[in-house]
Amino acid sequence: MATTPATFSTRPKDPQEDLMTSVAGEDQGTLPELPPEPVMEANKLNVFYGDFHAVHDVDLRFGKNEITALIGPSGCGKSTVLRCLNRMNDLVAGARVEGEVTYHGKNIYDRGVDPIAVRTHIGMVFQKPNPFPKSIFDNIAYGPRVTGMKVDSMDDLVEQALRGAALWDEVKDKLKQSAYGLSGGQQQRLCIARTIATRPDVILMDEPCSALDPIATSRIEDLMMELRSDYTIIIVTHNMQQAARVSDRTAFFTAKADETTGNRTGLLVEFDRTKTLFSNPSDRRTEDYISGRFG
Amino acid sequence: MATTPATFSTRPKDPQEDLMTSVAGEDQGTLPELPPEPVMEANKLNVFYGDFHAVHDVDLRFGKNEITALIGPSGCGKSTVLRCLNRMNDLVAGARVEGEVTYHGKNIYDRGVDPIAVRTHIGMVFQKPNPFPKSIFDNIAYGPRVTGMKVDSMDDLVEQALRGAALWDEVKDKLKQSAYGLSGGQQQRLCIARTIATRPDVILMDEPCSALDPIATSRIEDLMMELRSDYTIIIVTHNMQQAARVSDRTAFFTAKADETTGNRTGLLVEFDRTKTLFSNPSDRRTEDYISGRFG
Amino acid sequence: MSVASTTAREVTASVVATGRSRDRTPRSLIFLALLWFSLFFGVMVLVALIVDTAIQGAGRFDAALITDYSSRVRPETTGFRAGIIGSLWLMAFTALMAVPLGIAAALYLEEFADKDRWYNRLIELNLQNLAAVPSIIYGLLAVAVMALIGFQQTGIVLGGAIALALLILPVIIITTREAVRSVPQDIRQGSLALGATVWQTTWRQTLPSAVPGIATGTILGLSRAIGEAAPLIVVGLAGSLLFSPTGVLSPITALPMQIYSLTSQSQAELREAASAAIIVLLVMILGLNALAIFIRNKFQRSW
Amino acid sequence: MSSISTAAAGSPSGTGPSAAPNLGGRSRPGERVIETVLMLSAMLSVVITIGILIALIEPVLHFFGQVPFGEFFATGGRFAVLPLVAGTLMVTVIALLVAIPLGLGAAMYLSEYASRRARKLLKPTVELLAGVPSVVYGFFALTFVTPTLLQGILDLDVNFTNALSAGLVLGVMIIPTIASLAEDAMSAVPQAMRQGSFAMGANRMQTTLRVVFPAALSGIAAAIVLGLSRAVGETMIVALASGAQKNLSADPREGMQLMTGFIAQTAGGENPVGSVEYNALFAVGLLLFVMTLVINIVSIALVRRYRQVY
Amino acid sequence: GDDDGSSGASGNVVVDGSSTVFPMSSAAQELLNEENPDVKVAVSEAGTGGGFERFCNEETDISDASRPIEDDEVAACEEKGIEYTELQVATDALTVVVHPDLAVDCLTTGQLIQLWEPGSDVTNWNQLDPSFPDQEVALFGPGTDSGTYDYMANDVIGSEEEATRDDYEASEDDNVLVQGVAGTEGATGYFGYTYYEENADSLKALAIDNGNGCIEPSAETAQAGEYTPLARPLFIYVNNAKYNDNPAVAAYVDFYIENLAEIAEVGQFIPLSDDLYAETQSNLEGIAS
Ligand SMILES: Nc1ncnc2c1ncn2[C@@H]1O[C@H](COP(=O)(O)OP(=O)(O)OP(=O)(O)O)[C@@H](O)[C@H]1O
Ligand SMILES: Nc1ncnc2c1ncn2[C@@H]1O[C@H](COP(=O)(O)OP(=O)(O)OP(=O)(O)O)[C@@H](O)[C@H]1O
Ligand SMILES: [Mg+2]
Ligand SMILES: [Mg+2]
Ligand SMILES: O=P([O-])([O-])[O-]
Repeated sequence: MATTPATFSTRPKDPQEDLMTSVAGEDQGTLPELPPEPVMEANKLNVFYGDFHAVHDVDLRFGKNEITALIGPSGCGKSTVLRCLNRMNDLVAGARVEGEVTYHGKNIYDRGVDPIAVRTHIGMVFQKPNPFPKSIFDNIAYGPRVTGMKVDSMDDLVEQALRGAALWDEVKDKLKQSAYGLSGGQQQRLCIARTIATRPDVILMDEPCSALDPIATSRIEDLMMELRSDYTIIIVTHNMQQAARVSDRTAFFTAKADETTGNRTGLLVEFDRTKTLFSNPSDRRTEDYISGRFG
Repeated sequence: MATTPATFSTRPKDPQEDLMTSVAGEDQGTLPELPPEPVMEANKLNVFYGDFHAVHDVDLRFGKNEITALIGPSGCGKSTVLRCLNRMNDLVAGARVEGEVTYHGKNIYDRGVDPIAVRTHIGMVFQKPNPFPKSIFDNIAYGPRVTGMKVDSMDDLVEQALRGAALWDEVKDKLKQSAYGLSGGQQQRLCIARTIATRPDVILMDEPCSALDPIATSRIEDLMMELRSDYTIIIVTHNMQQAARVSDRTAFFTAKADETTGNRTGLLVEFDRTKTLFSNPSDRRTEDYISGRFG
Repeated sequence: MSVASTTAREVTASVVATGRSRDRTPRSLIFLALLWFSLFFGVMVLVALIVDTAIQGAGRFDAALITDYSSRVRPETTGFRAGIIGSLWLMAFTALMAVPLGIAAALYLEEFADKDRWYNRLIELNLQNLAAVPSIIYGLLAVAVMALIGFQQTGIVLGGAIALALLILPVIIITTREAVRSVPQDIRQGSLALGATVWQTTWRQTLPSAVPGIATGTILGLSRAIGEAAPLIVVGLAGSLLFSPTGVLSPITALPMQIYSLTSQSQAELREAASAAIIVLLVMILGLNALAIFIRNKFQRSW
Repeated sequence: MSSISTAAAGSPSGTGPSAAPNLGGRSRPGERVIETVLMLSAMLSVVITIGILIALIEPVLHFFGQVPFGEFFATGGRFAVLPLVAGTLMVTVIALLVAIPLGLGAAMYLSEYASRRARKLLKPTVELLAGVPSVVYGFFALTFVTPTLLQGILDLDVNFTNALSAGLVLGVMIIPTIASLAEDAMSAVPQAMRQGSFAMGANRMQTTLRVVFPAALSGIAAAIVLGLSRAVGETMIVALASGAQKNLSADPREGMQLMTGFIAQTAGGENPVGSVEYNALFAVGLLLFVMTLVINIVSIALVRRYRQVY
Repeated sequence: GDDDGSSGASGNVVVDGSSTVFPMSSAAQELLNEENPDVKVAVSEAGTGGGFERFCNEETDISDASRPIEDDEVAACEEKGIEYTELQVATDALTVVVHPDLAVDCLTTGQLIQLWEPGSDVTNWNQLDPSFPDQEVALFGPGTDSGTYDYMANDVIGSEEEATRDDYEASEDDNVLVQGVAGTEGATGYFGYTYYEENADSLKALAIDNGNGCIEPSAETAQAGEYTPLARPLFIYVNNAKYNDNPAVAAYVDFYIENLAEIAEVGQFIPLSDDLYAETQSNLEGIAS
């Protein structure tokens, strides 16, 4: 590995750039430097778990109909930031959020904002699959039911959602069976289907593909591209190729150890158009990280 | 997605081959077609969950000091096969194993074989991190303690294992704290450290890196390469690049649906030297799968 | 792909800031009110009961109540020393017998037994059924057990403890099983994969994780045992003793027996003393529960 | 990087066994002994049951030698058991109607709504109810529930001893059994399950009722069966509050004796041991045993069927 | 009974049996304990039937009884070769009480039987006597398995079924009956004398006319044998062998009989008349030989 950063820089960048042009590249060239019409914004976001300062001063803008990837080493606070965006951190005992997160200009941490309403608009897919101990059908139908969505045919909606998550063919004959009979990958795709079914405005994904095989991953990636025309997507991923393939913009985080306590606080290093960030990172740490991938 | 397989085949294979030569390639050229001195073998392995036939007639040989990767789409039975190799399937209610799995020539499913002894020689790292609800230190010390390993200094052993899993620097000041305070990635590395600490002969890994960031992943991959000189490693992975980078041999599985019942039974499609399998797959399904990766 | 048809919602800022939380819809509020009521109903009854009893026993909260033996000659200063000490002895020996046995049985059923075997299912069924056997029957059974192990004299510490241990064994087993069952499978697999035996896994991983649940079950069981009179009467425990036990073969009495006996007496002084003694019994139960809370908080985990 | 190579160098290298290690042969006598001991402990419950059956069956045979079946399973007469059975069912049903909603409501509040600190305080308070000796409840029924609550506040025309107050108080007594065990079951539902639900925009009520509750159903059912069992087997409350006179009636405002009340009365009473009257105790006891057995068989089958594994 | 035999004795004594007699036996225990704490007495109250079971199984030394031993029990004791002596220790006067406002003061034995006999159709006081008020009867009584019930059924009513009527409110706890009668207009019930005595302000005791005019229940009338048929004897049964072999048992029994009047008073029963006391003393002397 000691030799690889060097190796990397000499390697042709073609496949990656090829990917970008072929998939996410359509408007990459014309993409403004910052999202002009941000659906969500984080301003001076700080998160604490008890005394532990997990995330420090994060500023981000998430553009409408864009896919934003959050990348960075393990423990740098990506999941933490993501959970702040739909107030899931409210449910973590001891977690405290400072700063503001706006959604269509409205700070979702204001008084008078209903976190539940926030979550119906900002859906989430988790790192570990967490299907409900119900049938596959009921897992999908759950969201529409609890949010009181008006649905013509629940069967159709379930089918659409499952097709969307590339799971329909595998489960169509066992919709009434428990979701726990599925493999890890199938379970995660079910969770994605479940989120799609509630038709949110923004979808947060915390390493949604980390348990998926390449075929399913690429279906999900395709799906994200399709959804992008209607939805705003924010994805945490460890897979830089994935970030490069699907996202319009990428935010790179890292963790900085406090010299005295040794606590590692997460911070945002660089936030830019994906193409720029990968091809021409402005920060040394970003470059090291990206090149380290191919050690 | 409809367009991507075509795109792939036109793309240069260089980076991948480059990887192989640089990392696992040292003896790839001289690798015999089948492992000459198999540490483990699976012969006509069939696994059932109740009535469901999950894995059909798998034959595999795992070479000494080699890394073997099991790849294939979600639900094809990779984890199931892996669990058979150290009799973890004994613990799954309703699971039934037919055929034989030998370890140094001895069928581990024979009467008189102690599954616990099997597991002390064949360690395992799981897909989802599963640290014990104990301190970090105790998590590592647990294996040596229960197997009655003679240990000069438990502190040293814990430190070694944590360094090996690239976790030492992050946790060295909080060894006495609960492992549940760690991030997902840190937890998984802890589980790897825990397995290393018991010094097994064979290490089974079920997508050990799916929750790790690239830097940690590559440390783990380096570690695997180092361990390879003493240990036999069998890894399930979704990340084909990872398989290509680290493994000497690769087994590709897929699932075939029964026409009448729709049950998807897993089977082994191709088992070969990694280089051969990736560069020159003999089965159409393997080729489709590998190329689909870059859809 | 068909998903294209699933269009996003039309969104404006006002949607999330309607000022009305979906946790505050009328239905949710009614639901919450019902839950509150459920919880405080029990608490209210308890308070009513304690206050009612305390008022009836108001004249007898004095030292003699716990330091003196019972007296009919001086009913206004009768005490419950023998019953209090007897109940403490009984609890100690009951726990000593029932807790290890109960935990052992529960661990066997959850961690070792093949649940599909008919005999293990039989044990399971049998356990639930035992919980429903009237306590007095356990008294009869304890008498038989005492005869079987060769004790002529039944009204002693051992006999009472056997009756109570038999009585609470099913409760302890059932609750311990639930506690053990809720320990995630991941933990067991992790341990077994390191070459731990089933017992090592059980002892070092499952059991410690299940401690809060086991403590709850044990305390529930002991709280029940400490208030039981009927089986002890059948076992022949004394209603009146003027000395304290010195060993497992000493004659013994128990607080609830004394209470039960006195509540049906004609003299108002004795009934007043019984009411005060009920408060003493409740304090003892409170002590047990405090112990349970301590254990639960010390070991509670979430995963 | 360097740290890793150091670690590897100092690590077990070279200790990886090369020859076939011994996989069998390793006897673990300790393990066997422990398993056997544990198994014997589990078997003890069966021994207890057999003991109970032996203790019951001999006197029952004597009993039926002297009293024909028809006279036992009759609605009236000295040895009639049906009034006792009816009384037991009546009081138990009333108790469950009180305890299931209140117990589960309390459990849901404690597990899903209460803050950590509130739960630490409230749960033991509720559990305290289980420890109150049943004699105390019996008197509470007699001296408070019947005169003050039923006759006074609710202005019901109830008898001095009546099934209603016995059932109500019995219900209160088993609330903690149900609440505490159901709470344990619900708190054991993984947090990820709740997060999934909240992330879909479900509110707390929906999460509680639709995700946590069904996921914990097996534990909840066990809690209810345990509560039911305790209600059926409870003696003192019913003996005091429900009266000591057989009475076949569908009116809960009347007093009626229950099976356990009958057993307690006979065991503590006047009749010579071995007499027909005394042996009737065992016949009723055996019948109660059979009845609870049936309840349990049915409930176990139901739990098994609807259990959700996670 | 030797006066000096008791003072130096030590050892254990086990007493079980009737809950009715329990207050007396524990009063004896307490008074003896003040003089000689080395005699350790355990008094239980499993009921007369349960007491005899243990007594005839040699588990106890003394059995309290609210009725004489029955044939089955005699047989059981004989089988074990247990010889025993019956000692009457007090008299209880079953008392028929009514709600204090009820304008009835005396019942004849016949009226009492008419009211309580099995199948009785009396539901209004004026059915017993037209001069009684037009008031519905509410009946309270002990459960079928108590000594008091048996005494009423067998010795007062003398019914063939050995039962009373069964449409009354029953309780094992006499305090419950007290509350029931005191709180229900037109109510009547029966129980031990002491429960009336303690609640005389909220209950009214009826006099009973057994052909010799209305007799009020009281210590005097019961001792004098005038309060019939409702006065019943209470006993202790002593295991002869234990009495002779165990000085503690002898000490306890001797003390019990010697101080019987005081003990009966503490236990709130009616002490024996001089004749009956003399009989008990001579029975006690019979044990030793
Ligand atoms: N509930 C919690 N309580 C305390 N500390 C926490 C909690 N959750 C996370 N942390 C800490 O906060 C830091 C950031 O965690 P987070 O899970 O956001 O990282 P991440 O970037 O998502 O890592 P990974 O890639 O491994 O998932 C870590 O140091 C972690 O230990
Ligand atoms: N305990 C079980 N009971 C019943 N069926 C099971 C069980 N475990 C796995 N299966 C089924 O067996 C098949 C193979 O599962 P397995 O977990 O081995 O797949 P996998 O290749 O590891 O998938 P993934 O990549 O998603 O982890 C799947 O169809 C799965 O639904
Ligand atoms: Mg994360
Ligand atoms: Mg798998
Ligand atoms: O307890 P008794 O036998 O006197 O009813």
